[in-house]
Amino acid sequence: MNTSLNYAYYPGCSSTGTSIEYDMSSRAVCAALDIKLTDVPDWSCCGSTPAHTVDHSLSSALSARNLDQVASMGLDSCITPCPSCLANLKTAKHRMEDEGFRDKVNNLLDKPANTKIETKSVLQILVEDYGIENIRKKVVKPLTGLVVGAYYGCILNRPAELMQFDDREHPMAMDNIMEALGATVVPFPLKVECCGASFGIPRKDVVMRLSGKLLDTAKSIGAMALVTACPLCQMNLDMRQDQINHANGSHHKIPIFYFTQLLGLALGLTEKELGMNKLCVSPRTLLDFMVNEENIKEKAA
Amino acid sequence: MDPVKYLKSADLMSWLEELARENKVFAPRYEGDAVIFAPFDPKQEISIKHAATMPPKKTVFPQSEKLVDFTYSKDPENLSRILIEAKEILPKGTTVVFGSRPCDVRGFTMFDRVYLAEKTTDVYYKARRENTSFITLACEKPETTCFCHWVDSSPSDASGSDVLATPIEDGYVLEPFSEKGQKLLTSSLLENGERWILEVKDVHENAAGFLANAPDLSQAPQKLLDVFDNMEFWENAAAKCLSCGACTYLCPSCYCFNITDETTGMKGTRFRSWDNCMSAQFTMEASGHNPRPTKAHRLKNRVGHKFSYYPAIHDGVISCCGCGRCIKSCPVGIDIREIVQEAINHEPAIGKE
Amino acid sequence: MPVLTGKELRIVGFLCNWCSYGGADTAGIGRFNQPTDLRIIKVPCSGRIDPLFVVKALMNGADGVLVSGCHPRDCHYAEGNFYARRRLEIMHNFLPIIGYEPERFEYTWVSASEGQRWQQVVTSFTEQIHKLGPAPKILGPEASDTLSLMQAAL
Amino acid sequence: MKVININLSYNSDFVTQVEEESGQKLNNCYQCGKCTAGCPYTEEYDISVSQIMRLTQAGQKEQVLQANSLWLCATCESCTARCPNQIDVARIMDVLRHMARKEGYVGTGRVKTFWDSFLSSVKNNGRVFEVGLLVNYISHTGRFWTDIGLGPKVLPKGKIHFKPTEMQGKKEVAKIFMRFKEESAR
Amino acid sequence: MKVGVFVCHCGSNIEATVDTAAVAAAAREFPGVVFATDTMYTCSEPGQDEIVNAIKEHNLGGIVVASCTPRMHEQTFRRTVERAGLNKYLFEMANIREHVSWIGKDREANTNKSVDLVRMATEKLLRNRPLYSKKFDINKRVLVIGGGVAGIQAALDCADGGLEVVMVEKTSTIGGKMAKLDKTFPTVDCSSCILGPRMVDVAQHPNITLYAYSEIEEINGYVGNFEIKVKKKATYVNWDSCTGCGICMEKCPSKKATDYFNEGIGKTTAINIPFPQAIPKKAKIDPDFCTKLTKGKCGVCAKVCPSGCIDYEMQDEFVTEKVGAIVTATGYDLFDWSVYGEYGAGRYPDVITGLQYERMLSASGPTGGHIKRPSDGKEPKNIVFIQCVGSRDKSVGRPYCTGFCCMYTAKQAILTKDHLPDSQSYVFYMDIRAVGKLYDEFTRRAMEEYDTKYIRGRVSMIYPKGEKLLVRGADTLMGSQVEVDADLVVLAVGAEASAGASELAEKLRISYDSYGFYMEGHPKLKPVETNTAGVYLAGACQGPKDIPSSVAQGSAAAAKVLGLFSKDQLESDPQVSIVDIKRCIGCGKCIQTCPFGAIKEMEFRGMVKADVIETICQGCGICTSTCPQGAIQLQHSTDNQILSEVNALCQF
Amino acid sequence: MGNPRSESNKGDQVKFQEELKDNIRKALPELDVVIGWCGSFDPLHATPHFMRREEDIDKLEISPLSVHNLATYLPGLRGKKVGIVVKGCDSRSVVELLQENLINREDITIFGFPCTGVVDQSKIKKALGGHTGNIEFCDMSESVIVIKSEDKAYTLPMAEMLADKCSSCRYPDAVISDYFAGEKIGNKGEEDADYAAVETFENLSVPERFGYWLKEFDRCIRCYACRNACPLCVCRDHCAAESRDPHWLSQENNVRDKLMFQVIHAYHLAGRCTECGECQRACPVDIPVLMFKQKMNKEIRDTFQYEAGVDPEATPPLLSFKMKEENITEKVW
Repeated sequence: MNTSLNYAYYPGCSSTGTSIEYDMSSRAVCAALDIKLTDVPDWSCCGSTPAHTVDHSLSSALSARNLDQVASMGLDSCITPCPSCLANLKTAKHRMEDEGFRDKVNNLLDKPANTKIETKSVLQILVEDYGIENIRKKVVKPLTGLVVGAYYGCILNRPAELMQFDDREHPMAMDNIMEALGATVVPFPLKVECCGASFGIPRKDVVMRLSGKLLDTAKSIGAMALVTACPLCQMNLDMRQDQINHANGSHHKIPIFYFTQLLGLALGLTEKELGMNKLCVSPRTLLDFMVNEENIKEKAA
Repeated sequence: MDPVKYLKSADLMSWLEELARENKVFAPRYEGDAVIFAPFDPKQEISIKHAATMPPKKTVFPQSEKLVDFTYSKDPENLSRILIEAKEILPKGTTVVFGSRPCDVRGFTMFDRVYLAEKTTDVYYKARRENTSFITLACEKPETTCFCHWVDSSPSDASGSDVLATPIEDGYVLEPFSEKGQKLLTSSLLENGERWILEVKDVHENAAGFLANAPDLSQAPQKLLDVFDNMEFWENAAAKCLSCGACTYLCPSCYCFNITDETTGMKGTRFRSWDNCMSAQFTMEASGHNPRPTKAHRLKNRVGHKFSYYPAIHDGVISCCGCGRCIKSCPVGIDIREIVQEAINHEPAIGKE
Repeated sequence: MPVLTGKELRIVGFLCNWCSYGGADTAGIGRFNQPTDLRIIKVPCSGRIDPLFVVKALMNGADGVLVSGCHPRDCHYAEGNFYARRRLEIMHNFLPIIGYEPERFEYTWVSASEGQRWQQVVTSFTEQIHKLGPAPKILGPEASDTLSLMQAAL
Repeated sequence: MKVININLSYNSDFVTQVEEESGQKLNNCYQCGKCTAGCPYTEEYDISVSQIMRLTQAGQKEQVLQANSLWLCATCESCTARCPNQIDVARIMDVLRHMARKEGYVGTGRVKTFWDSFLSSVKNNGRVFEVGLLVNYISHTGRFWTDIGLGPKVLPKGKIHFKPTEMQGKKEVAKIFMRFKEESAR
Repeated sequence: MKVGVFVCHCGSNIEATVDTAAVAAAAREFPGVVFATDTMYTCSEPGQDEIVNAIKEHNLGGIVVASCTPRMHEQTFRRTVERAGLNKYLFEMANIREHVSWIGKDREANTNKSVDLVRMATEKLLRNRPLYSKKFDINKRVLVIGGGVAGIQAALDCADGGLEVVMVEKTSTIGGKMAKLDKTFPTVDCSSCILGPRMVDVAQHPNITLYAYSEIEEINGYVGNFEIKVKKKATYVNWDSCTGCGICMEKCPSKKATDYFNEGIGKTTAINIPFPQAIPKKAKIDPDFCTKLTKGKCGVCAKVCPSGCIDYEMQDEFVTEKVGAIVTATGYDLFDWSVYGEYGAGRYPDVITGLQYERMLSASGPTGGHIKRPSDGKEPKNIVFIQCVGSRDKSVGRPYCTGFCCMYTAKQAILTKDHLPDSQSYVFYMDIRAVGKLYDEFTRRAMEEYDTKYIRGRVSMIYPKGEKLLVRGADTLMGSQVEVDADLVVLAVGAEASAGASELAEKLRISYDSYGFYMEGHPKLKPVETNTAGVYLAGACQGPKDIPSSVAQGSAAAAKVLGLFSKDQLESDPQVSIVDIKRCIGCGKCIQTCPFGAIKEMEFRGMVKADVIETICQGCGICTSTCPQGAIQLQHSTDNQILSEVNALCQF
Repeated sequence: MGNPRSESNKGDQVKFQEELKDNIRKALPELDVVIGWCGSFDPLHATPHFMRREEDIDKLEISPLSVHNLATYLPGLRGKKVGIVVKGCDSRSVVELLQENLINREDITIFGFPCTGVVDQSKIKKALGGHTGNIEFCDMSESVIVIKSEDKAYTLPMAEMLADKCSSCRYPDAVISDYFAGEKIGNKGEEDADYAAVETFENLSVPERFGYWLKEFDRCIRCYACRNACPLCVCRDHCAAESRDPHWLSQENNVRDKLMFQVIHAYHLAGRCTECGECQRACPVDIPVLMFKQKMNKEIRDTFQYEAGVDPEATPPLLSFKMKEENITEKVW
């Protein structure tokens, strides 16, 4: 096992607000696994979807500023928990390899952009650099009894040529992690379907329909909970679950975890460290159930 | 002859520059680690302290020269009818070579007997020979490989030269040996040199004094003929020969050439280039037969030609000027002096069946 | 012999008969537009190509030389391109010592079916040569003839 | 229905511009419809994505840039991921959006306003300030009831801050936006 | 040499972008050229006559034709000059069509380039020498590789024509893909009823030797005299005594073996005969599943076999066959559709291939001809057919159209209705390719009479929804997304070159395209020849083909072989290497590098020299580029000839 | 020629020199000739020495002047029983000739000795101010060379006068021999060859490199001593340089053809050259022709991990191939 994993860490804007528990649990899990994270100094917003819908050079310039901050750390790569940030940072690097485009971006910047910085997701480094088998060894509190579906969202591994991670139609990274943590993983057929993304505010109806379908499907396959790796997905499914129920006449009460939260739990971290209390759909009953199941199992043993 | 002139060492470059105004001037200079006669360039240092690596043979007998440019043209009415227009390329302009050594220039006298012969004058050679003047430097001290005195010459031999320059303290005494030479000595940089004539003589005698006694080569022509059929003798002599052309191409008195045509499209050129009797292609016949099939045969020819066959038809003059370059530059140190002497001393085996 | 001044550079192509010459034909049949600089010399096999042909072409004034044969394992003569690959690779890497950019000479594999690949190879190789500009030409018998011209060019 | 004269209405500049800015070749599209088949937003679209592709290929600029669909694409990449001709459809949608924005076509105002609010938040703070973004959006749309129901749910979770987080380089970020505005004005 | 130059207009093919008259005018200035003209169609009869007349009138010694590629007409013009009394190697071609006029529109540049190409050809021609062929004996036996319908046709035609045929088939029965089909389109007649008798003919033909369950190990030699090493893979059953009674199959306790013949629908026994009509009808053991071979336990088959032919110790065996020609009929394989994640990548049991469906439809298949969902064995009601899976799809590296899927899908839709009258079939298609006699009528019938719903659009996703599969596609004609709740999804999976095709091509020394399909000699004029003399193609190994085309090609290949063997001797290509004995120093580098063993040492006046065996030399010229002193020269591509072309192009 | 023969070459070398002479004495009766070195026209030069009779052996001298690679003579003596005295580097040429079947092992008797290096005449010439035409005396020890020339005495450090190939020599002992006189120094074939000079040269700009060679080859007289001194130029009388069929080169004195010849030479030696340096040493006008071959060898080493003249059973890399070449990365278009 690589004992000295060391990364620059780009938290992304939502880490300070709506996805604070993702940030907390990511940091906690990495600390527990001896993975050293150093925050990218004075990072700024990557521009997210709105920027690239306005202009590609603007979007890349916003990312480029951050990539340059990474370079100033003397590093050539960074990681981020957020797929949207990931997509932006990766796209910027990739597109800036084209000279003409780079010139356009440089026109917007104080100093020429760095085109060497690679970005990976927290999920990717856990799977590829740290390794599932090593995670399995670290499990102290298996997620016994938990039946969970893994929902990846649309841009974590698409487009495949750019993201270079996992299968574009049937990603397995989180499934495998959950399996390693002792949970029962049910194949989630709509792993890469869109949840409605950032349309929650301007076109809530769209999110209600798309995220509603995801929750319906989760229920139909018997998942007690879903795990996600994306702040937007999590927000749509968790924070808006009541709105969805209301709009669609459904009665879901499905906890939506960040995979890092469940991972932390299995590693023996406290619920508080992992921000379990920040979830809108309370996982309380489920968490208690798991503890109970584990006790039964131990007794049986 | 006009009076002898004196040139201050300090004025040498200026004088050469003067000469270069009306002539193409060649002087020896370093190219890499070799001293080569190259077009005079006032910005580049000349090197005249010792004999050059290569003699100035190229100046009169270029390594390769265009003899004729020819063009084919077709009769537009009948494309099978081809007209050939040939243009002889005769060298133009005058050349002055400075810094040659007596042996270097004496070599041309071997050429002269062949190429300037009345019935078979070589126009290309003649033109160059006549347009080229040699300001030869007398040698102050011969080298280990020098043997000009074996072949009826000396470190101050002026034969073939137009001016003989003898280095004395701070300058050169310049003696003209031809009309061309006299014409070269008209510069205002030169002063009368009569008063140094005795010192010149000293330099010459002193140089000759360094040379050990020369063996008598009068027997050489006959002795070499005697060993003509003794292939064992020649195989021994040629054993270490590599058959390269270093000896012949550096030899001031080797004058063999080859003629080839190179054609591209409807144009072509006839070249004459140096040939080398040590090469397997030399005297190769069109049939593929070669009367001199081995390097022993070829070395025999080289030594024989210089010390026996040439003297036989040119009043006993040995076609070697004793510069020693073939010894010094031979990659395997073949010493022509040894071979000639061994031939002279060779006792036919007695009682052999 | 005239190269269309300003438009073309002199590019020589050595193509094996079975694959690449056919690939160039396929490109023609498909009407895949290509720059006009390249002239093709057909040889039976890339293994027939003495790398010295490449040097000869460059020294005689070519600005670029392209060799193309069958893909490895696809040689009509079983082994020709395997030999070619070694020999051409070595010559390619040798060229810089003489003072030619190695990019002036490339070798590649194009099969008879790969018309589009051929178009791409020709187009990008021609671009590559135009980027480098004309190769140094050795003029006249004496080095000084060329050297003074090179000096003037700098 | 409108009859389209194909040669007269073909806007070749439009086609060229889309191809250049997206780096995609429109003629590669053979209208199999797989993009539409996989698009989660087809239900909301006025013109399906494969038809957008067809109209773009056919140089029907007006019709394309007027499409509401452009503003409803969430860049989920389903179309790009599955296109048999490896066309980056999502990128073309992006480019069409840029063009629509520049030329003043604003289909679904709410989406654009939301995006604008988002960017102005970044411009002012260097990072997204979620409350500020919401306030800005509401003030531009007058949709006061937007997510008001979420307040009581989220507020106690400590997820909402009423002040933006401070960062030093926010001027640098603002400059990027400024220069972008200048560049676009050219 | 007096040279004549003919610059062809090729109608407007060349003339449109090349000033042929100017090229001819320029050629008049070239050395040796005494006659040059431009002609409309040089390859036409008047065009060729013009060459013949010019040779006679101007006493020409060599001809340059600037026209199309030599692959097209070099042979034509060589015959022309031969007709005029010249040696046919005193001829050169400049390719100003494929390499000039068709790839650029700049008339000035094209004309200039054409002049260059003619100059090069002329310079080379001036160094050409007359070359003369040698005759050699041929072995009039033919090897057919592959026992599918194309191979069977080729073998039977050759055998009926009196040739001895050796057939090598890699599986344990001949019949190929066709043997797996239930019915054939557009006649909907029984596949095995047509093919079966032909298979029996192969087994019984006195002229045919069949090696089933065998592979080509090595191919040496050249046209007329190939030597083939065949690997007979171990079957663990002595086929000389096996009667095909099938008792072993009945008793074999290991019943979980992959059933390759049934495309994995169902399982078979470890010792098996693939299907009742197999030819040869012999049992073989699948060593991966036989417990006797994997664990050393069992031995039931040996006990029950009435003729005692089980041999667990059997090893692969090699036999050598000598033949004069080879017909390659290795067919195709199905594209590995599991790359389509959006279709489940094989995760969903009720998403199957068309060929699996075919086995399901077949009365002799694993379901006895009943259509059942593999997941639960239930009869499906809604069946979705998806076309172009692994066809016309650049993203999976298969941009070509397989060509026959449209037809078999229509056939399967029709058969589905026959089997399950209450069912409803849906076909997602992009275009319907129904080019052939009665083909379009057939697909129309599927729609008109069998009420198959054709939906114009591709499917983007299949995912399980309860017991059903949700198929989400597009109907581009409606412009909308559509969904079907399907019970069974059948993928019309496209064809790709059969596994191992490229390795075999390397042994055969023939070329293949980037997909692994074999290259024909000329796309129009030599559809069954290859560029290697004596090797012919039949069937889908050259590209996907339906049954009639495969059969036609099988017959065509046979006709080519019969034509080749109509002479007793063949002429060798004289473009071979020759040693200049004077220059050869006997270092043997040429011997070391010759891939054909065509150079041997010989003694000449006590010295070692190289010597070329003309009939073995294939004319590659590796020796010439290896010989440092240029003593061995490939005739017609000598150093001087190539240098003259270089010099014609580059003169400082 | 009556020049004072030096009393040189004493010290350690004498011991194995006598042992070597004994070896030769033992073997000579079975041999037609044994090739070694002896003194030459001045004390600073040696020359190849063909020993046919017992008394010839006395003249044998091994010293840092024994520069010539005598393997050059072997192919020409094919059919005869030949003994040859070899330095480490020379022995690699013998290996190469054996590998290419240009000589028969059973006809060759190899006499090896521990070589401590040979001098580079041009370095000495430079040290002596550019003139070695009047050498009167020369004496050598392991560490210094003492020379008297034109009444001046010079003491030159041996290490600085050694040929470049010697200062980085990895094969001081013959890699193949029948007799070995003296104590082996130890070969270090596993170490990498030193191509620093080539690498430095390659750092020059493209026109600088091109111009350099034009200038250097301008003085070439096409004597082909480089070729003829090369032990692996086995075409000899049939060299492509002077042939009309194939007609690679014209006989015109132009720098293009001179340069082209050097490329031909280097390419024909690719994977065969052992860098004995005889080409460069033989050049009468001191053109640095070895660098082309070194560059070729560097590429051969980097691409095929092959070094010529080590294994008589090996095949030169350009006469063989692998289906998959680990070190060849083809251009991607």
